[in-house]
Amino acid sequence: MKAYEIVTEPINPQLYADYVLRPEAGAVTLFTGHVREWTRGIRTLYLAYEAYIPMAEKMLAKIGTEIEEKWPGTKTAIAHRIGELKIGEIAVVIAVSSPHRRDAYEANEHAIERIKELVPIWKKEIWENGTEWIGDQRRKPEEGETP
Amino acid sequence: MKAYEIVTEPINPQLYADYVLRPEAGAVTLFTGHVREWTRGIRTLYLAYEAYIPMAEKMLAKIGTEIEEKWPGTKTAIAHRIGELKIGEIAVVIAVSSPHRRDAYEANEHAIERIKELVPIWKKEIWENGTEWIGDQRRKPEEGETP
Amino acid sequence: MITIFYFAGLREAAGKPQEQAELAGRTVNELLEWVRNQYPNLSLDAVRVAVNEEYALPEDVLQAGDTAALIPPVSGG
Amino acid sequence: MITIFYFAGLREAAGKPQEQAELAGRTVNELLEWVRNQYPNLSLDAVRVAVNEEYALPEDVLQAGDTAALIPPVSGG
Repeated sequence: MKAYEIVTEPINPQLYADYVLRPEAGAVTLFTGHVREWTRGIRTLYLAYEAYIPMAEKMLAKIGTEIEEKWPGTKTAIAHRIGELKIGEIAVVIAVSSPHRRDAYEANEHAIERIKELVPIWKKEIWENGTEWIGDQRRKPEEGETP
Repeated sequence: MKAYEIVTEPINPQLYADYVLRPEAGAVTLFTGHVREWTRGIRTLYLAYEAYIPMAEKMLAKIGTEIEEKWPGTKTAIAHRIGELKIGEIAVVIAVSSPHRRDAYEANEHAIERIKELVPIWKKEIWENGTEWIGDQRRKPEEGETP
Repeated sequence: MITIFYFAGLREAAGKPQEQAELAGRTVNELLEWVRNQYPNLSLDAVRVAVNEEYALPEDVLQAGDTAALIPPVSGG
Repeated sequence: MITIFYFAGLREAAGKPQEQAELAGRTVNELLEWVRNQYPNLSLDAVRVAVNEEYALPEDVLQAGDTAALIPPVSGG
């Protein structure tokens, strides 16, 4: 396990929570992002994630550094899974520990916002009647119709 | 396991995360509060928590209802441990699932704030040279000196 | 009869976790007065009273069989 | 020579995950121009370019041996 990693196997979130725990940490926040069955009224069968792995891991580590500068005393670990994921499975885990809880919540939420801006990972939604790479959220109906 | 409970054994946070997960939940936030070694410059050896158990469980459930009203679509589980806890051990776990992440963070943080206001649980800090019931944060030096 | 519970520092200062008292028909405020007389060195500042596991108001009236818990400032989490 | 990577929808539209091109000494902007000429129906709106795994500016100059990745809008999390 690395503190900032792209993985292909199911994520065990506890590993990341354990990694950030230290005697001076009073608070740990653990965020897990899961594959949702319904998005904008469309039923997802499963998702496929792809990443530019070396750059993605570098960007995750950059987010960690950013957080440790902005909220001194925090410690962060982040993993994102790629490949095919079923409904309910964990796509991303973010663990942050901190002496005080406020920082642990704020830093954790900052991490997921930055992941969505910065980290080269792409999600393809597979529905009953089509697939789509999600990215710019402007839907392209002709792609939406592709079987 | 109950959704809102006071427990005497070590807490397994994953149980509560699993409890709140549903196919429509895209986000799960899990907060764990841990026994910290250093507080206000004093080294804690361990903590002892006491609760008015039936009322505490009722208040935890009330916080859950409050959250589900304020952030519709969320699902919450909370456990607090009592008895003697060592450094690093989990005193409290809060799990919130939600279709969208913003609600999961906000609702989780609301839960810990409300626990600290409302739930009849008391913490006694045991240091090398004394003990103190924490509550009103006005320190009483004569109690602090008690061996 | 009503049952009174003491917790945390109050339990240690009172020297007991609970006791019974003839306070049916009296208010929560009168209960606090009674406790203050029994234990003059108990610090009741910022203590709340829960009747039957719900926070009560000072003017709420106690019924026979009620449990009244003295809740010092809480410190969970 | 520089190596160009295509990801996600761009990989599918280009029909390949990567290729090599003689673009050393050219800018990131010129690389995008080159890609646009090779694949007229590739949508390059909002595409960022990373050179050697760091986001690059349009005027950055490519060196021989660099890797240039076309990064369509990301959707992790």
